[in-house]
Amino acid sequence: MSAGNGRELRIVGFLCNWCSYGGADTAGVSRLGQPTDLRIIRLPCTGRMDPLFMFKALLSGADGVLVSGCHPRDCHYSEGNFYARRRLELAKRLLPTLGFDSGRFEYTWVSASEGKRWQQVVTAFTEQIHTLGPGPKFSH
Amino acid sequence: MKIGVFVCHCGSNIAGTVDVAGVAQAAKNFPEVAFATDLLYSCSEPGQEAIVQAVQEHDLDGVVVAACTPRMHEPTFRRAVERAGLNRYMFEMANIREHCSWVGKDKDANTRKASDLVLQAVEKLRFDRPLQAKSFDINKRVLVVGGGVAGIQAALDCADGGLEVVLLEKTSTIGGKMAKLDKTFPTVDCSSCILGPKMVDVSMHPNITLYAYAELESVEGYVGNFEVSVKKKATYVDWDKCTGCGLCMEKCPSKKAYDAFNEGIAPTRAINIPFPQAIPKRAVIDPTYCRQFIKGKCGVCAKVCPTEAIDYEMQDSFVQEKVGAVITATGYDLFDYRKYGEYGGGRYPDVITSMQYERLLNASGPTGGHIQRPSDGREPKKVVFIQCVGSRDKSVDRPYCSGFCCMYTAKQTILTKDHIPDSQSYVFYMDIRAPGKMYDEFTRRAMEEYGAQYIRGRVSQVYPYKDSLIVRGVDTLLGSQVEIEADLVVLAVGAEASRGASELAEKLRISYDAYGFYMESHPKLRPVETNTAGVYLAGACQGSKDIPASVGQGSAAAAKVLALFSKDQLESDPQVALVSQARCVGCGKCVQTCPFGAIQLAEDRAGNPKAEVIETVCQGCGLCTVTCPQSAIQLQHFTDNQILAEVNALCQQAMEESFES
Amino acid sequence: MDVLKLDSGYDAAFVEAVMNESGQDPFACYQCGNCTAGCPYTFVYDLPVHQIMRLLQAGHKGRILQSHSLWLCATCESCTTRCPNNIDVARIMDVLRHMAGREGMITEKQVKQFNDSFLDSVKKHGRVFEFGTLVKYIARSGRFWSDADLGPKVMRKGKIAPRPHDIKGKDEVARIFHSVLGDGKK
Amino acid sequence: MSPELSYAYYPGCSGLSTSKDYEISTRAVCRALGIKLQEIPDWSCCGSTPAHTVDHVFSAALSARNLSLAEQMGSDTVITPCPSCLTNLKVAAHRMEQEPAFQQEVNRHLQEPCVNTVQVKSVLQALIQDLGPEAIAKQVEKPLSGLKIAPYYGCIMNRPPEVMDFDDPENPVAMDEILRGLGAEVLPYPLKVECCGASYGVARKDVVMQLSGKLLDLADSLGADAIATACPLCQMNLDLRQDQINAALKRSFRLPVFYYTQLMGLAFGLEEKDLLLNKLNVPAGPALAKMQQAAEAAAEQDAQTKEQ
Ligand SMILES: Cc1cc2nc3c(=O)[nH]c(=O)nc-3n(C[C@H](O)[C@H](O)[C@H](O)COP(=O)(O)OP(=O)(O)OC[C@H]3O[C@@H](n4cnc5c(N)ncnc54)[C@H](O)[C@@H]3O)c2cc1C
Ligand SMILES: Cc1cc2nc3c(=O)[nH]c(=O)nc-3n(C[C@H](O)[C@H](O)[C@H](O)COP(=O)(O)OP(=O)(O)OC[C@H]3O[C@@H](n4cnc5c(N)ncnc54)[C@H](O)[C@@H]3O)c2cc1C
Ligand code: SF4
Ligand code: SF4
Ligand code: SF4
Ligand code: SF4
Ligand code: SF4
Ligand code: SF4
Ligand code: SF4
Ligand code: SF4
Repeated sequence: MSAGNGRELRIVGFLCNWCSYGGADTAGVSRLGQPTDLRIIRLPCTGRMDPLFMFKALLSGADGVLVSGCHPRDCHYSEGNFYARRRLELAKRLLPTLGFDSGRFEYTWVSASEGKRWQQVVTAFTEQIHTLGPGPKFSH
Repeated sequence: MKIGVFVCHCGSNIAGTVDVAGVAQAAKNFPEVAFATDLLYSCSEPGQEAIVQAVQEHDLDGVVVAACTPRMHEPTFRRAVERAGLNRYMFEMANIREHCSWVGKDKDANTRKASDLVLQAVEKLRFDRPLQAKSFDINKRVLVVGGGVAGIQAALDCADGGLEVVLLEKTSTIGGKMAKLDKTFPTVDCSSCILGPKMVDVSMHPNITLYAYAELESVEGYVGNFEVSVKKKATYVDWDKCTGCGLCMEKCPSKKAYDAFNEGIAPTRAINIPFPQAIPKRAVIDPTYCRQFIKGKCGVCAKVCPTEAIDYEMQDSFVQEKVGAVITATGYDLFDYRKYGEYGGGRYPDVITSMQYERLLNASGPTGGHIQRPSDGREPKKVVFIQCVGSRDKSVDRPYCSGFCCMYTAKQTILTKDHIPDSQSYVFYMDIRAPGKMYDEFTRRAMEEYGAQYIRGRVSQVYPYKDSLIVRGVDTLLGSQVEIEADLVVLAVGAEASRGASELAEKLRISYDAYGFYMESHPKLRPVETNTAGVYLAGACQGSKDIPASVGQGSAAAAKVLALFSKDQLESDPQVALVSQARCVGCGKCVQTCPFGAIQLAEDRAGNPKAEVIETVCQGCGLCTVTCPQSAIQLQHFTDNQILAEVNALCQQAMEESFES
Repeated sequence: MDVLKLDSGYDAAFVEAVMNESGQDPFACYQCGNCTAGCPYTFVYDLPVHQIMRLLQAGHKGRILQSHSLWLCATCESCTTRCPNNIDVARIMDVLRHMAGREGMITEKQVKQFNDSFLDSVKKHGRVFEFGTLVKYIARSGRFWSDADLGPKVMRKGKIAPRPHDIKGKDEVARIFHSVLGDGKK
Repeated sequence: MSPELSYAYYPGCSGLSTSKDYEISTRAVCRALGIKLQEIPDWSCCGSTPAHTVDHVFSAALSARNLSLAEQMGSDTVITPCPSCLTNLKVAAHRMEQEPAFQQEVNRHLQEPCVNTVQVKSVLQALIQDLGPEAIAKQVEKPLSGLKIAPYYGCIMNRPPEVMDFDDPENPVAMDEILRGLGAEVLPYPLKVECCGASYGVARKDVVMQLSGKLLDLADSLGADAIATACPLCQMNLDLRQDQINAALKRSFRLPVFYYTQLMGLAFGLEEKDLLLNKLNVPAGPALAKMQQAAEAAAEQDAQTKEQ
């Protein structure tokens, strides 16, 4: 069911349409089994990834957030992933001050052909989140 | 809003590991869902019909299909909802196949996940707005960059199809590598005999404007409306006057200029026409060797030129061209053979590249087609060919196979035997890659009929000893070290990305791989398109390939352009950024961020600066949306509200579960 | 030659140990043979080095550790320098030799005896005493000294020091021997 | 004059006996060039090939003891003339840098832990990179004009390039440059980095006969008067064993094999006690005489052209 024993945790993925979403598709087409915790939101580009989305997800009850885009230089929009990286690096550093372990968030590169890599990324990240356990929950 | 949800079985592809009916049942409780059902094959004709009917019967405003990846059937279903009378953007897909049924085995977990994904799509759909594509006029002219065989083919096909073509070539003649070759595999017909007529066609074609000795300076605009600036490099010869008579070349006293066309096998003159069949056949002065430029005196060519074409004062000049599409056909370059110190390329004169060997074989080459050793002019009797030089070698960062060198090596052994009947060729190879039509038969002929000795293994060292070159390698089939005392060593150098390829890619906003070869849109299904609309690929710039494949791709790229230009107007993708005039404070941050120059600052009626998106230029990346401090600029169909709604949908569920347990 | 059993003969623990100790991935080898082509010692090897690499991929410990080649490799680094897949082949050879030594499979006794004599001298004096090494080697190998012709040349020219140079820290050096290698020889 | 160059110096065991001539001439040349060599006090053997043949931690520990001593001297660079020592010191330093766990393991066996801060270079590298070929050429008093030399570097001075990080691994040129500066004619010797047979002279003499024989043959075929080398083991195989090689291969080579430092000393006009040319097995006399003749002939030619 999930990577750890016991309950599934909630992981939200933000993937760029051109590379990583395609990579996740490739993994699917190749039937590369993965833990079921992850739910994917499709973005045109990781450059569209507002750090706010990550904070919002974690504050609303997600236990982990994974962002994945094109490899550097491969960006369909030429430089969107550079912007994304800069922004998200900063955001990651902010996490502890908000009470989240910075391991709850990762940013990675997977191209459309890298189905195997996607499987590894998902598996490793899910394991990482299960090691950290459920995130802090704030009821509104 | 009334939303309809359709959950696909995909036969057993989804239904095998997801309770499809259960998901449809759950969807009935999602906000604003008025109708939900499951379908056996949604994309099939009956499936689509069921969707259209449901929309009309239940008066739906939007549709969610939970099925495969949107990268596959989103366009299909958008057309279907359009047929049902809805705007095509009032549609969302939930990917419950690639991201769910195919990667998880636990049916319960998959079913929960699928229904989460459906909820996520429903929540996003609630914020969808109808979007209208804009039509815009296009300029039915095409720019072809690179005049090798691929570019020539593309230019001729486009021109024959009635398009105006601008052909750009950076050297002073078109023809590319093929013009240098002697014969071509697998038929061993003369390269210039088949290429020459095509080159002449280019020069005669009324629809083709050729800029040789020119480069692309800059590109603005977008599909249908590119504006390019072409740099015409100074040739120091007025090409309108030059007749290509060659008198200047004959009389030029500077005789040690580097001859790029002949791969440096022999020197040429400072003023030069690369070869007799050059198109255009015009002279160019190389200022690094010309005495007029180095010493400030000579002027011989100016004196002898019957048409007074020489102009030492000439400067680079620029011309602007408007085109609607671009085909890149910039080909490849050869691996630098000096990088393998153990082979001594560049140090030992009788260790040469395969392309240099083509020039030695070529009847119009510097030796008139006589194979002569560069060191002493002697005719070699034992020729050793080493394959995979600068290919399939991680240590020089070239892990890929160049694809054509096995074949041209076989060709060169055949030609060697033809030229020197009492010669013996030896080929060191790791594998023989000859997958084309009549290709393997060809390499077999080299061995069986022409007696080429093929040795399975790599060469570790080449060094001169007395009058020969000792080639020490291995025969892995024998498990033994082997040595040959050779007269000439030919390195089958691999292909690498053309120098300057990445700069050109950046100007055209197309991507390139880790080695600088251009990326196609899809490796199998869109091999000549790029991810930038209106830019196409032909020939070896996309990856090493031989002549038949290059020509095939040249024609394919031309067909794509002709299809693009078959309409008078194009529709823009309306998933673009939109500025809220009320919120924008005109700070200009978005203008700086947009990688495509799609935003400009204009003034509103009150004279306040406001951002304005040029819809046809915007590519929909969303960078600006994240940058804007006012949240004033929103990427349509991917607005902040929509993405946050998706986040909420996914987390809400988790929150509820966590409080339940 | 025996039939190699590719399935049952594969010794996974051995392959893993080689990978760990050498830090190299033998599966990156595509059998081009460049290592063998350049190896100056191929002519005295019983197994050319690319075949050792192949046997390693096949996990055949026995054939590898019994090979004479391991003891004849001079660590000249030709293979490492020229391998197109960036494999440090010389290091793999070194590691295989360590393993063979540990398992007592020493196929070139003289080489091993020479090395041991050398190290004994270092252990004793802190620096190698060449003359002593030679004497010891001859005694150990029980071999007539094939270099007898060199003796007079070397002696006459005073090219070999007749006495060892003991250093102050020789005990410290000896401790390195004991503490890394233990009392027995690896 | 550039600021004085000063290094921690690791002579290596063979410098005390079989390659005393290398050792003495290296010191003499450095003295002449104003390079200060501070011998590492109480240095110990690097373990050479036999040590890394047994165990890598062991080999690295033997080297690291010396690196640690150099650190204690406060030096930032160690230089050594011997390529075998160089390799051991550099491999140890390289691996400790790459693998902290390895460094810890090595240090467990040392009295004074090695922090791994000193850089290791060959004397050759220091001469060419820190001093520069011009400064060396300036020191020349008796140019070696007319002497045709095959420069031979040995197999491990520049390989593998990731570790040795100096000069070209297939076609090194540092020694060529120095020799050319001395006025000698440097032949394009293609087997510069081919192995000579290393330390197998004793245990497997046949190997050295073949490998060193090939090196001599190539030098001879190029018309070399002499071979220049930078390695004690190479020098011994090519020089001391030259008669054995002649007997084994039925050849009659008479090629003197100099240390490049001896040739530098010669050109600098240093005395025999600093060069120890008498230690060569194949006498240098004939080659040097030939050089002398060539020089005289050239001088005569020169005088004649001036007269005309
Ligand atoms: C030794 C050798 C022998 C070969 N023999 C054969 C054979 O027998 N049969 C066969 O099928 N294939 C053979 N090939 C392969 C053949 O050369 C290629 O398949 C073919 O040349 C590819 O054509 P192309 O037009 O894509 O590239 P190219 O021939 O490389 O042409 C590219 C053109 O673009 C120009 N250009 C590059 N950059 C720019 C720029 N930025 N702006 C403007 N212009 C630019 C170049 O100057 C050149 O004219 C051989 C290759 C080699 C190396
Ligand atoms: C086991 C196997 C695995 C493969 N895997 C891959 C892979 O992973 N990747 C890859 O790139 N390629 C792969 N291929 C190759 C791939 O199948 C072909 O490249 C591809 O199918 C060729 O497409 P096609 O349209 O030219 O021919 P086909 O797929 O053969 O289609 C021809 C069509 O024409 C129809 N037809 C035939 N004659 C007539 C007629 N007289 N009138 C009307 N219709 C007719 C046939 O019924 C058929 O529908 C594989 C091939 C095999 C055998
Ligand atoms: S819509 Fe997609 S999931 Fe459904 S049947 Fe078609 S391919 Fe399969
Ligand atoms: S520049 Fe003048 S001389 Fe030269 S080819 Fe042209 S016309 Fe002839
Ligand atoms: S001016 Fe230059 S190009 Fe013209 S003839 Fe003189 S050297 Fe040649
Ligand atoms: S085509 Fe042949 S020679 Fe060229 S890289 Fe591929 S395998 Fe090597
Ligand atoms: S979405 Fe991207 S391309 Fe469009 S305006 Fe914004 S930054 Fe520019
Ligand atoms: S960043 Fe936002 S506020 Fe600034 S100009 Fe652009 S749209 Fe207006
Ligand atoms: S050189 Fe490298 S890749 Fe080639 S056979 Fe040897 S180990 Fe394998
Ligand atoms: S290191 Fe050993 S195996 Fe490698 S080439 Fe040298 S002697 Fe041969």
